[in-house]
Amino acid sequence: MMRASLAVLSVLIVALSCGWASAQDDPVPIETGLAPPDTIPDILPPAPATDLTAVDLVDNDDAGDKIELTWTLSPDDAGGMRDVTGYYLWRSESPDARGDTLALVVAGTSSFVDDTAVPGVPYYYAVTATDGTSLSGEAAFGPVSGRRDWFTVSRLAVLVLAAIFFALVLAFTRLAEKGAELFVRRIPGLNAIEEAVGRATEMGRPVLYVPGIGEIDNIMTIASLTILSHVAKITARYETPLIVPTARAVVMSAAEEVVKEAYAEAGKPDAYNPDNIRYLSDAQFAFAGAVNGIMLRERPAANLYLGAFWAESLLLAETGFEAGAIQVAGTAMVSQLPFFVTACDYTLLGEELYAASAYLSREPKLLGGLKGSDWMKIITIGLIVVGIIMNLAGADAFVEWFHTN
Amino acid sequence: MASVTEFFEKFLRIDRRWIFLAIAIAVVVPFFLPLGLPVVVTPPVQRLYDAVEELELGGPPLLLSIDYTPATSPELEPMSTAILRHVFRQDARVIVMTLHPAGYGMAESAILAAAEEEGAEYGEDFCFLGFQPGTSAVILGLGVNISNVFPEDAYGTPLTEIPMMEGIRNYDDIPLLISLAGWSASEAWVYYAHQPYGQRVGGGVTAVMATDLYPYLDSGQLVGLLGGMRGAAEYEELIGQHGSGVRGMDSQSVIHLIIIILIILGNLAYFMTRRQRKLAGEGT
Amino acid sequence: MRRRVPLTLCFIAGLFMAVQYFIPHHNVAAAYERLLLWLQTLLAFAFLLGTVSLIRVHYHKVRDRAPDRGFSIVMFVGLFLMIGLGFFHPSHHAPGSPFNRMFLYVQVPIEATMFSLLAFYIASAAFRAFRARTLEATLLLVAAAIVMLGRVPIGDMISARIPEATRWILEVPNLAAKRGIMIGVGLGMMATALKIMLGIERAWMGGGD
Amino acid sequence: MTLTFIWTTVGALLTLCVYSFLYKDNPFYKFAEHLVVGVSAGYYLVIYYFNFIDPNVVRPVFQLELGGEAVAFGGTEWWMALIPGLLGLLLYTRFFPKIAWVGRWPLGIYVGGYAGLGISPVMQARVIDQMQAASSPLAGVPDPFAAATNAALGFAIFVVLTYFLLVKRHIVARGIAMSIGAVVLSAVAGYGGYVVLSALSAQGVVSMTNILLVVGLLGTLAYFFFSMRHAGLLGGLARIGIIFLMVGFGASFGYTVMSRISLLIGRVSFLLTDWLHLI
Repeated sequence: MMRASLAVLSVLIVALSCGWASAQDDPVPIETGLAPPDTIPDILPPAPATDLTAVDLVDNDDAGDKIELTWTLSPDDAGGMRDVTGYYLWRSESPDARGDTLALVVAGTSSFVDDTAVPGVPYYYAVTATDGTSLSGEAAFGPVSGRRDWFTVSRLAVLVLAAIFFALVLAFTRLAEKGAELFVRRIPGLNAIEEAVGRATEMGRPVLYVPGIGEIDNIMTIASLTILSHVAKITARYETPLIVPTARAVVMSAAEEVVKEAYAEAGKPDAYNPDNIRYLSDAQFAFAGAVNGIMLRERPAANLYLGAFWAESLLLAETGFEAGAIQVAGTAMVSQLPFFVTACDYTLLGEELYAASAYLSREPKLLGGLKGSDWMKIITIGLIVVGIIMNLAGADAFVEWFHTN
Repeated sequence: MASVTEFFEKFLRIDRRWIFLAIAIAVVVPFFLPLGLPVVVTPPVQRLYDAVEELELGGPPLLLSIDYTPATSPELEPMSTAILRHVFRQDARVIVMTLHPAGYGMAESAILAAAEEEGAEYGEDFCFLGFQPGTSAVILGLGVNISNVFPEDAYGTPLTEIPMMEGIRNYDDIPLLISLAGWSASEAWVYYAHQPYGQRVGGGVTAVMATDLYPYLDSGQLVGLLGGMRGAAEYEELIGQHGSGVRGMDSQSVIHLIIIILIILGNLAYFMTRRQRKLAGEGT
Repeated sequence: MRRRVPLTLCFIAGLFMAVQYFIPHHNVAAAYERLLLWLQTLLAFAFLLGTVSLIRVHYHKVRDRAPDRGFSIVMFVGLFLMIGLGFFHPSHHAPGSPFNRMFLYVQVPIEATMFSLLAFYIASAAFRAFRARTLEATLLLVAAAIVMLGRVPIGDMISARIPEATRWILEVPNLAAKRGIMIGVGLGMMATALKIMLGIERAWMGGGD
Repeated sequence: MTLTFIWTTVGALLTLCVYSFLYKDNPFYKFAEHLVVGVSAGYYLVIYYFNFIDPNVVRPVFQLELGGEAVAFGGTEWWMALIPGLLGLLLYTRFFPKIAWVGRWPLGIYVGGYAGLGISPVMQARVIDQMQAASSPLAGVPDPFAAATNAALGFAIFVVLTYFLLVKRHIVARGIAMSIGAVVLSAVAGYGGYVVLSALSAQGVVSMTNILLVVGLLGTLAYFFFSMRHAGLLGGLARIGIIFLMVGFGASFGYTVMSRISLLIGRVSFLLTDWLHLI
């Protein structure tokens, strides 16, 4: 079964890659014939530029004074007689007269921004090629006027996707508030945490819970406190000591509240020991050193590191490993994950930390964000797949639509 | 067999200060006995170098944001030195600024050293705008008007009186921007300068952050990327003047090798002792 | 007054900043420019709050005769020395001034050295903690070993394939994984911003009423 | 010369104070630690004042001159600089418990403003542009041969690992026989992949890389999808995601080692070269 599906998969991949390869073949530009050497006396005016268009330019600070001109180069510019030296641009307020010279741009230029337009005034533009002695015929365009715009159309994709995403987040938050059952799968890391606490109980040794060194307004710290409440309920039930070292005074008082409440809820308010919730130091290394001291002296059997960690993650996980404790970690600091993954028995990766806290607390604001992000991921996957298929079919308009700036 | 296990068990419990000592020796020795290992240039560095190479003599300037702090300076200072040397050597111009208060001192010492060495002149070839707080607000503000954010340079001279700032209004007049940072500043430049204003952004970051930025490199949101001391060494190789980046590569090679050996030994010892314990039926 | 006003201000400032991204109109851009400067000013004042807190904490330690109050005095000496040199020394903070040298020869060495301590710990951790216990950890270690060799010149000398493999790891599996994380984290950031604007997430207000 | 030497010596001694922590925590380390807290706070305060508060708040409000003329900074009227300045001062009410709530007003503007600023650029940089890059073909590959072998090998490893992860969870438990099997399998698969790929054009290699990128991205996204149980197709994708995640973390690990060592090299270079002039 497995083998068959693998075979099918590889055939599919090869087929797809062939398709992709053919979709990628760029058209080879055809080499045009070279112009005759420039020895004939230049008496003829160059061929004119064509297809002049002028549009109101929308930039980030749109005062309605910018109009962007684009044109197709004269055939004698880089081809034909190769004698175009530049282009004259003209601006007039009436269709009948050529008006004033706006600018002279060098050969090879095919666009220009007129930033001296008066908003609301209709202008007529013209372009003529020159070889230094004579002017070509003109290409004209108009009327066009500058406007102070109220919307950047090129950013529509951002607006649409952001709106969909926010609608999802708010809808799920509302649903959760109304008490709807929103499914969140159980995070395997939670089992690992419970096992670790159980093991500590069996061995009659304490549990160490480090909520990171982030401030109280860090979402990782907030998520960690939710999980702390869950852990505290279990330790209260088994009357296993729970040590919580903190690096921020405010986090310490929040942790005190959380643990005390959990012990009361578990019906063991007397088992709560305020001396075990400790403020150690604000300084990163001093904090890590002090936690390591706790690990070596009080020999906790389970070390849980959940929250925001920086470089101290390595110092903690290494000492804990050496002390032989079961370790479970979880953080959304991507740069610290490698150390936790290698040195701990189980690690909650990135968003899993938030998911675990939403799963435990069932709090509407956490659930709403989580479910909204989940469905947005599905939309993203869908768009990527559609984008690839469109690309294979040679239609890049779909992907281009998302091209902003 | 038992004695082998015993040996490994003892070996595993070795005081870690012996390892510290080994590392200290490994980093010092190559300073006295340089190996002179060659440095091969990788594409992300080449692309940044090429982008700087495109700057024109006396043309629109490079905006170099020196956002690193003392804590990461050994990795990033070689980058700023190499880039500044490169810019001055091709007689291009550079505006230096910082988004971190500690970057002020780092930027100043880097730019003064490079300018003295290459004979660049303040106000003509380079200027130092100093520090402004607010990261995203600063980056966005520069897109509107530089002199709104920095009314004067670091030394109190109004921007209007600095010759090289003439005609430089916002990102439209800056062909390339490079941020050197050991924190999320490089990403902030992508969000707030590249996305809304289409500014070309290049980055130099600590090796810790480099791997996380590869998606921006692939999508073209970053022009090029220097990752850690190795990135600096490659840039030094490209400008043909070796500095502390290339010099550090010898020690770096030796220590990496030692660490890999340590990982292998550690795992070997671990599996040997574990198997022994298993045979003795002590644990799982 | 105590909760509604700040929440309303938060909503208005957030909404304006979010919406202006789509409105190029000159007048909106001007207001936006102004608000950016306001945010910067608030940030500068908020940053200096930290200094005041620092002074309070250490002042209490000295006043309460805490056992390690000597170190608090060291902190004060450093702080006031810098303030004195920065504000009152004739050359202020020009290059080569004592203020500048304090930065280059006191702050820089200590901060840089503190982080370099990790080089030792990472080596010891490599030996003592990094074990191929699970398939996941094994994959991680193998990829790490290849990258470590591939990013130093000695890797080239062992085999030219090593730097190539490193490049492949960085540009294919690493890129794919980091892109996935980037999208997920990005959505999380946006959801948090929305919740802050709408007052659903109000941890920033702290406790009390 | 001598003055510089004295300063360098100060820096070197402080460096050694910090390194003494490697032996154990001690008063020398604590001295350096507290000193740097004070010095850096003082440094930041001075820099903040002279770079921002002085030119943007103090001078506009008090109408002090700038470069010889009373210029409005960036068109700032004095009262326009006064309002944010006063709001900033309100932040300090937090030190007076009775009126601490006033401090939430400026905080509201600050927190809300920064939250609003981030939304669209983050959507664009982290979601839309990444999505677009993921669905667009890669640019040309410079060395098709090297790329072919790498891609083939990578693909083989990927297939083998997926097989073991999906079918046989515990590779270590099966012992050496299984490892040899895995090596042989990956070699065979690698060679097979290589033969297939060399039959294709260089573009085929690019496509293969592309497919790996897309599969990896979808896998990672699937791993972080919480609304369904990880079973069936989703479970398979998530398992693939884990492989990519672990290789990605491995790359970060290797780079992080490099980063920390660089800092050590920098400090040793300071001690040996700048201070002792030994090299």
